[in-house]
Amino acid sequence: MGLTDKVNFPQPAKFILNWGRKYSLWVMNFGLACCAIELIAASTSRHDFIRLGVIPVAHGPRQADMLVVAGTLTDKMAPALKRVYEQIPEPKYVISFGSCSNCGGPFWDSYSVTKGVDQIVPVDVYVPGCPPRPEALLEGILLLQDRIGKESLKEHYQRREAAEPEPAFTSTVPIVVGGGSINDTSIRDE
Amino acid sequence: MIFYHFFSNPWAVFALKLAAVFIFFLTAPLFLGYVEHKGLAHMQSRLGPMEAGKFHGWAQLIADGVKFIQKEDIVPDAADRRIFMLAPMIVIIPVSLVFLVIPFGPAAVSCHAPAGAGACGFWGENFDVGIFFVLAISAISVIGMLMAGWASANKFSLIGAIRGAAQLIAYELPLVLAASAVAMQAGTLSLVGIGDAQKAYWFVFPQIARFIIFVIASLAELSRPPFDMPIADSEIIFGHMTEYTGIRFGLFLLSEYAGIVSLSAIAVVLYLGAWHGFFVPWIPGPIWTLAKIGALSFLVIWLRATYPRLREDQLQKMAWKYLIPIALVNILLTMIFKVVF
Amino acid sequence: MAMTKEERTAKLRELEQKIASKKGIGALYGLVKGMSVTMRTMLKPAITTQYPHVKPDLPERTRGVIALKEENCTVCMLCSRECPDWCIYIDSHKDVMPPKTPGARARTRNVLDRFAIDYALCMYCGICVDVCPFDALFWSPHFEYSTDDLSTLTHEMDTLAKWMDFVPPPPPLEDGAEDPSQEGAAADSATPAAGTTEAAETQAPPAREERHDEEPPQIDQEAYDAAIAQGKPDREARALAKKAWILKRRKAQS
Amino acid sequence: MDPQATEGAVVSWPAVFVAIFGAVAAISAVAVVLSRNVVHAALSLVVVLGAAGAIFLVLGAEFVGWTQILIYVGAIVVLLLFGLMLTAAPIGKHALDNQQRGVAFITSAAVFGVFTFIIWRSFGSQRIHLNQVVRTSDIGRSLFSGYILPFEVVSVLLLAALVGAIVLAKKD
Repeated sequence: MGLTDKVNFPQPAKFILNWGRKYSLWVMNFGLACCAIELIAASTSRHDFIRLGVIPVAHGPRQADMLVVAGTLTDKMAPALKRVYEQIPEPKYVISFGSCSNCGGPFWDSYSVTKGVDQIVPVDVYVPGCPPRPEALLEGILLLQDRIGKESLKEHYQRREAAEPEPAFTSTVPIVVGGGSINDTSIRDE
Repeated sequence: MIFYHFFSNPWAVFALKLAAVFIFFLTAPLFLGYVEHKGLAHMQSRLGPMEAGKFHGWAQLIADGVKFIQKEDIVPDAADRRIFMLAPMIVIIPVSLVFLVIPFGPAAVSCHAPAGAGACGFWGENFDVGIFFVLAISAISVIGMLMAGWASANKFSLIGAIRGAAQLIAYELPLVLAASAVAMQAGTLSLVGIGDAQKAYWFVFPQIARFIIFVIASLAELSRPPFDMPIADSEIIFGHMTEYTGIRFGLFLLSEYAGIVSLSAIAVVLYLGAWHGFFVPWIPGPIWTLAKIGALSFLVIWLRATYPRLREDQLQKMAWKYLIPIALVNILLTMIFKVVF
Repeated sequence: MAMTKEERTAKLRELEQKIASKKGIGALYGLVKGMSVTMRTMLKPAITTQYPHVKPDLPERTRGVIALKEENCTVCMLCSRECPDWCIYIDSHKDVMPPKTPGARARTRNVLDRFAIDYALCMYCGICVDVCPFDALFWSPHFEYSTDDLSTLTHEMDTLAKWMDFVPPPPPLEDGAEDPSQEGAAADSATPAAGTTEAAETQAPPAREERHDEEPPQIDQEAYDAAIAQGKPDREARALAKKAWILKRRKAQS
Repeated sequence: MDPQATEGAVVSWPAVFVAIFGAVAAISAVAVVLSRNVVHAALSLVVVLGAAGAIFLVLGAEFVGWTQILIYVGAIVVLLLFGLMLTAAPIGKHALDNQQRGVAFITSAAVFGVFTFIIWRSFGSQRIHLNQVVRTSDIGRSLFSGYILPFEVVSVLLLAALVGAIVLAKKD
């Protein structure tokens, strides 16, 4: 942050900066349902995504670089997701893992399920499957790494800024969940 | 001749030593971090980093560092801004100062420095009270920890800081007692002197208890598993580091690994015969020291892979009920031996 | 007298139990054993598979993606209607074809225009594959189609058809299963392939087709007479007699 | 510190450093009193004690200097902060004032006066020879010969404190 969001670095510096981000993706594990099991499986001995530089389970959102939303996001849980996302420092990436988080999946007609996490947070990679195999997550991570390797941070921030008013939870559209507004800040204090 | 003049200038030598110590301070923790990644992975039947830097992921921690400098620097709204930003420095500076006094080898045979024979050798600085320096300076880190925990305005941070302080208060005592028993046996407080005194036998052999006490207390001071309650990531989300992002968090991590290296080095100097080797005396002293530091650091990683976290009350009980009495008895025994023989 | 390996391990286990149950030593033993376990694991080779470099060896029936064999599809819409997620989109039109014989009515045929599956929504239940009456849909283990754009997860006919390449050949049948190419003619097959299959066939319950070919139940005269004697109407007596005949035959067969 | 410094120079380097650290200690000491936040006050105390330790180091008393840091910074202030954070250490601007400035001023002025007087009286005429390295063994020898009585008295005091702590802790 600081310089990186304002300046377009020349090629060698940009390559090194991108390389660092590419191979150091600390994961904030947002496991919500059955997909979380596959996500955990991807971090265990058999698939072991530390190989790719994805350090599993960052201690908290403040140290994370990547948010993997795995499972059914309900409207009740949506504010928590939004909050975790906001706590992650930029530059941050989101992987939507599985049909439910992609767009509701089997719960496409449910009254309580958020139809896609991209309504709440900007998503960088969608991994299809119900649930996807651990390898599918690895493939999604490879896609993300490929994108990080090519991207320019300045453009990343510009795109993020442009996309920022897009999510539903701005003050103009109060979505009522569980008897209260998502933007209700009173939940923040205890 | 120019080299002779260069090395006879004490300031030039000191600057050179400082640079060497600084490089060691920056590289050793990175190397240890990589070894921890790989060691933990293989102890869990995994491979660990493989892609960063292509060859077995050797550049994983460099990638982490490059990433840390790009991350957004968040200071929470409710935080005490100045203290929050100062805390990582307070933690890392004492740790880096400890590296200054680690002796890696014996004093040079021919020494031309005007400051005297004590000035040249494989160490940054030879203090007369080296061991006291180490113990005093490493105790300062906990102030940084308390500052970080309190200033973050986060309950997890505060709990972590309080746990850390409680742990330090409990384990500083056995640590100092175990170390002072060695100082008594060697008859000097200088780390170089203690290293020299182990020419005949390593100090670990007469009383292995104090070595074990020292290692346990060091683990507790470093908040390493199985004594990582202050940073327990599964309960209090990394304790005092909860709110730290980017390079500040990186500094905390660096200080943790630098702490492992430095305390391992001190343990090697105090107990494991410093630069004195066995069987193969032609291997130079500094390599012996490095090898022993590596072995002890690996033990720290090994313990992390093996044991679960203790409970807070078990930790306190262990310090006050077992370690301190044993350390006191040990001092008494050392004293008796010193007087009798 | 050397002990067998089992005996030796049992003895060691017993000794271990003895040590572990001691109060002070037991704890120490536990600590040391823990260290030895991690060290031994470290010295063994890791079990990790290196995905991007080594492709996973997936079972044939892995539900990775659904492929479409376009020429088999008759646009019956069964899959689309049965899909719990409504994630299959089918468009078609009717093609009018000239009659086969002059003067006959013109024939119509459904032509598939669009067949798309929204994999963002799909729950991979496989109902579409099951209900397809013409074997147009197949499971394929292919899973590498994550994307950065949600709309591209709706895959059209051409992609679905391409995925047919990933569909593995059907797994070999189990022992004793009927040869699908000779369906219906199993009873006539002159020479069974091997003795084992023969044995399996004789033990297996009769196939459904065979049961259909059995002679129709007849009326058991004794039972009929008994029912009439009890004063039951003719209809009921015939039914009871048929039931009795079937029971008798079953008894004779077993 | 500096091998070039010689006795007899008008202003020697150690004197400069003593002055600097003394000023740091004094300013921080004022900050301890004036701070409205308990934790800030405690952290200023760290600076005071650290500067005092540094003065010892400059004057060649290495052992005393590091002991000062080990005991006061590493243990006492940590304990103080620990106690503060366990009880009441609010983050933010909470005014901490006990409205007894007059009494406090008189007390501290009296303490300052007494200490200055005593120290000046006892050591005012002495000169420190910085060329002599203060060896740890010398400190030990003088502690156990010349100052044995105060040493033992302090030990008894600490023992009393220890016993008191145990009694308090066991009371529940």
